Amino acid sequence: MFPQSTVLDPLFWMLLGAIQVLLFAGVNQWAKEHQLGMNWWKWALAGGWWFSFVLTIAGAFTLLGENEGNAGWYFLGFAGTLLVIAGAGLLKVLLVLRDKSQQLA
Amino acid sequence: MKKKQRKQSKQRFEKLASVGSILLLILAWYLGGLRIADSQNGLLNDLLADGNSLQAISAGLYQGHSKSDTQASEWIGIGSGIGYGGPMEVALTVSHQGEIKRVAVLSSKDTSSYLEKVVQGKLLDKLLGQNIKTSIYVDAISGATLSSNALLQATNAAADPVRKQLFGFTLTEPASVILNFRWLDIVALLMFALAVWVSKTRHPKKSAFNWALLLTSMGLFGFYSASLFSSSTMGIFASGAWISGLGNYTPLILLLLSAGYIIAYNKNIYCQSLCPFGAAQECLAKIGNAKATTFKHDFFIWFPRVILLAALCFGGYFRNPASFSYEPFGIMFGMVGSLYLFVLTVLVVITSLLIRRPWCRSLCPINAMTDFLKFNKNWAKQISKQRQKSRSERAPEGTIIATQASATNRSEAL
Amino acid sequence: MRKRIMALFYMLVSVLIFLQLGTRLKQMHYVQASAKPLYLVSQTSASAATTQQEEQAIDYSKWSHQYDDQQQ
Amino acid sequence: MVDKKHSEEAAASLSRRNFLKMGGIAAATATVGAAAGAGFVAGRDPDANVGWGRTEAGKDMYFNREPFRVDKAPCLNIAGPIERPEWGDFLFNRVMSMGGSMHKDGWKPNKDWQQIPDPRVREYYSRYPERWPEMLLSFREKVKHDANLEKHRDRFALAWAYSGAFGTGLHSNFPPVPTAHPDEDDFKWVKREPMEFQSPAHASKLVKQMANKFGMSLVGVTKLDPSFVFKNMMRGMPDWGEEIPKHWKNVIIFGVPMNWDPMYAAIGYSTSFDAYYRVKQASGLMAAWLGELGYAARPQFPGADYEAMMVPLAIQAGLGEATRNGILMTPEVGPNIRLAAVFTNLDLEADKPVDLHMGHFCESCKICADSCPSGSISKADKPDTVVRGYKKYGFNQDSCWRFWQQGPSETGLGCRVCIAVCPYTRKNNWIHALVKESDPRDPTGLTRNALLAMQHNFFYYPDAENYHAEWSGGNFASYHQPPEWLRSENYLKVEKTWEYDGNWEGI
Repeated sequence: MFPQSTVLDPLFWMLLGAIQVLLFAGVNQWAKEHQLGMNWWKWALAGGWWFSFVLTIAGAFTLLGENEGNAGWYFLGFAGTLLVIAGAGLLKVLLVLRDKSQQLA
Repeated sequence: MKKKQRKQSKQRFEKLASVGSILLLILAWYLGGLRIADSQNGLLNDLLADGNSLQAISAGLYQGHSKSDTQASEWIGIGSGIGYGGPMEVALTVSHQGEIKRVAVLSSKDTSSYLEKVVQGKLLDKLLGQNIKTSIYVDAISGATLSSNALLQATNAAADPVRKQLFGFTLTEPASVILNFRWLDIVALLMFALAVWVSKTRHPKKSAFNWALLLTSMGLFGFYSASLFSSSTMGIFASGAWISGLGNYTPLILLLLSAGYIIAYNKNIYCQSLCPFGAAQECLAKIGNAKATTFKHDFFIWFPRVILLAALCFGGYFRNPASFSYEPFGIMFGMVGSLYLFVLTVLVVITSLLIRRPWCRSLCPINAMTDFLKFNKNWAKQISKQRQKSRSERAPEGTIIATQASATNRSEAL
Repeated sequence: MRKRIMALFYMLVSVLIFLQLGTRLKQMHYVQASAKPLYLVSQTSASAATTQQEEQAIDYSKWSHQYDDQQQ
Repeated sequence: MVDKKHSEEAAASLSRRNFLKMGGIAAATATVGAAAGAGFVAGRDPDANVGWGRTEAGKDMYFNREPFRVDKAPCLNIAGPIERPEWGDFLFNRVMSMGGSMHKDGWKPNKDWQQIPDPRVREYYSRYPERWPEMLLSFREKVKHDANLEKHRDRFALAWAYSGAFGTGLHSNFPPVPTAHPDEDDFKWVKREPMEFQSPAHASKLVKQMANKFGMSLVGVTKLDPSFVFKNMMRGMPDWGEEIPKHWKNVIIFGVPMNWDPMYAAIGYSTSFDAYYRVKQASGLMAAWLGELGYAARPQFPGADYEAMMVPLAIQAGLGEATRNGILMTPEVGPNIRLAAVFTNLDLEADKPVDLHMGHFCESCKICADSCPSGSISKADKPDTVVRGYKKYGFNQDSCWRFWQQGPSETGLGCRVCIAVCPYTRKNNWIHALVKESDPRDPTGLTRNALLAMQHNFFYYPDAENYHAEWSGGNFASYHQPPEWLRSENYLKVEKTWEYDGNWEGI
């Protein structure tokens, strides 16, 4: 976030890393409450989705920063929508699996 | 009693609105007519090398005389081809040896984003330099084949009068309208029949069939060919541009079948089991298990009608209904359209994860068309019943309220 | 909650539709007012050939020295 | 008592759970905000300006070419008898000779190219007669350009000053233009016996580091291939046959990109002089450095001081590949590179060419051909002409030159639109680094097609006609709008009467 500064830049990335842990803790708590029965591949999918979502936003704004205004918004609109749909799909899968496991138990 | 009276006044208001909208459309069409008449030859002198004077020879042929040498330095031919929305007019400047010097698109009925895609694909530039002795061919721009073919057809048609003048032969016979039909039109009839069956049957698996129909329609009429109908198809139908042929008949066929069914059985099955965009929203609703929500207030019923009326009037006035389409269909199934439509489509897609069929429940023009047709049908039935009653009493005294063109007149505007 | 989302959606969509129809109206009006063909393309080399006649009017020596020592 | 403790624990765990959930949401929004901010700043970061912000030897700015070394450059495919380039093939030779005959003998050019006084120029137009009308038109349009130039001084004053500064620097006499026979002139800085290097590999390794020290971003070494040396053309010698001096054994070829922001704002705000000046200085310093170590050196530098063609030598040195618009394309900076070289008799270990599938990209891209304001770049799907034995895309020098002079700047002549719009011309930030690493490694061409789909649909390109000057039917459009420091309305007392047409940040 502060490309030329030798102090703020590392601090920023460390802070960003730290709040990812807080984010994980929050999501973990939320998942427990909804009994989603999270296992490794579900976490991998959720993490992958979150990573590509953040990557898309960063990419779109990098294009904007490079004065490619048109490309930035179109990229955000296109890739962003696909990701939102994928996210909703992932949530649906988690919920369906939870209901199925509850019926069995 | 008061309730009955309020219902009476509401009915009168709707009658007034229905007749008013038709008159407004005819007025817009008339004003458009005035505009067309004076702008024809103004366009042509842009085609001449500066300093030449224009002299009309025959219907589609002009001669450019340059001041210096008396012998004509350039010929200008005008011709038209059939595009998505109707005829597209092109003018060519051809040198004495038959080489194309200048190409100009005079008017077009296609959606401007498609025509823009053809021009950006440099199709016009490839025409330059070709000689009209042989029939001119350039490969179409992918993603806008209809407009490309229309342009090519128009160029050959425009070259014909010049060919006749310079070389004494013509190449293009009038393109028969039939060859624009394609297998998709037959599939449209088939799918519609299936939709009728699905809506009538009591079969236990009815919703599964409906889903299957929706998905195939989304695939076929949506992503594969983007040939679903919209307000511009209504405009094309109302303006009669389709009489001289259309590049792609599928949207028109779907429109006529749906409208016919609404009038016959008062039921709109297109939205329920055929509309590709509706299908897309249904799938998204399934993913986000969205629930429906609607607004009851009258404003939300009349607002889409006003927008449809405005779009059709603009289309009529500028004789180009295709360029006033405001639906997200073009972006969703072909990534063609302006930035606003792109943002609109993104909005509709994301909202349809939370709310079921947001576009259908808010501003889709097809609802407005359905209400218009149903209302007029009931009104016509009411009038014919009154006439029978009065005739049976042998003293016909009820005058018919402002005569409607006819109940079956499907010019949509309310 | 869904009602509020639908209200927001409705407002945004109608604004976008007005913008779309508005720009299209402006564009069509401009095209119609300018009375020019929608698109016009002409052969550039044609202009190269046709402008040869006025060649003699140019006084070359006046600025050709630039080429002479141009370190381009 | 016990349930009171239970309820306290329950209350505590409830608040903990709420805190985590709230914290999670806050963290998510903060991450999205940070991603947007970091992304935007990464796009803006001057360190991404390869060769201009970051130190020229910045480590991670370089593309690792080793996995892609090949023995023979794919883009130099021989399809006919190889000939060396003629004196007349060099555009500036032709223009200077015609300028001279116009100026000294009052010659008036007309439609018939047979009447060109200089036989060597006539020989070129005998091979390309269709290009003569374009050259003729260039004289006419030069007059129109000079007549209209001053009217736009308010708008382009800062751009002219920037390019004029580097232009004046470029016309300084370092390194001096050779004035004597190469056997003598190339040894003018040699003072003592040559120092022995441990091995050619050592020499190559050091030479490349020295090039970086002299300010060059990319450097390569190759054998001098005689088929790229001009015939009967030798600076300092009025007439010269086809002989190539014996001491011209190896080529040290290097380049630096033009400053990114003005380059993206081609035509009016860009100039080649900033890069020309730096590579010319570096060639002089390299020549002096070789002289100090006792080796001959023949610097080749921009403007028009060459004895050989730079692009093919750079391809053989593995700097990059050939493109549709005929200049060198490098993975780090795309075609935004200006080259200079030094011929020397120092034994060096040559680098091998690279194969980065850039040819495939050019085949389906065509953005430069569509954007070219003078339509000089071929739009064929595959290289469509054979020039002196090599199969390449056809390129009309003369129509390019005609428009080359229409730039609204007095000193910064030239167009550079094809460089600005090329998808490879990308600065060094994380998105483009990701793409540059993945595209050559993907045999299926999937990344390439996805990139091209995005390039063609998402990016805004002004129409080719709009790049023209206002007096010839355009509106001074540019791929990007000019940077803040070149906008005269920000610094000078001028009244802004113009609009910018080009990409901007869109916020």
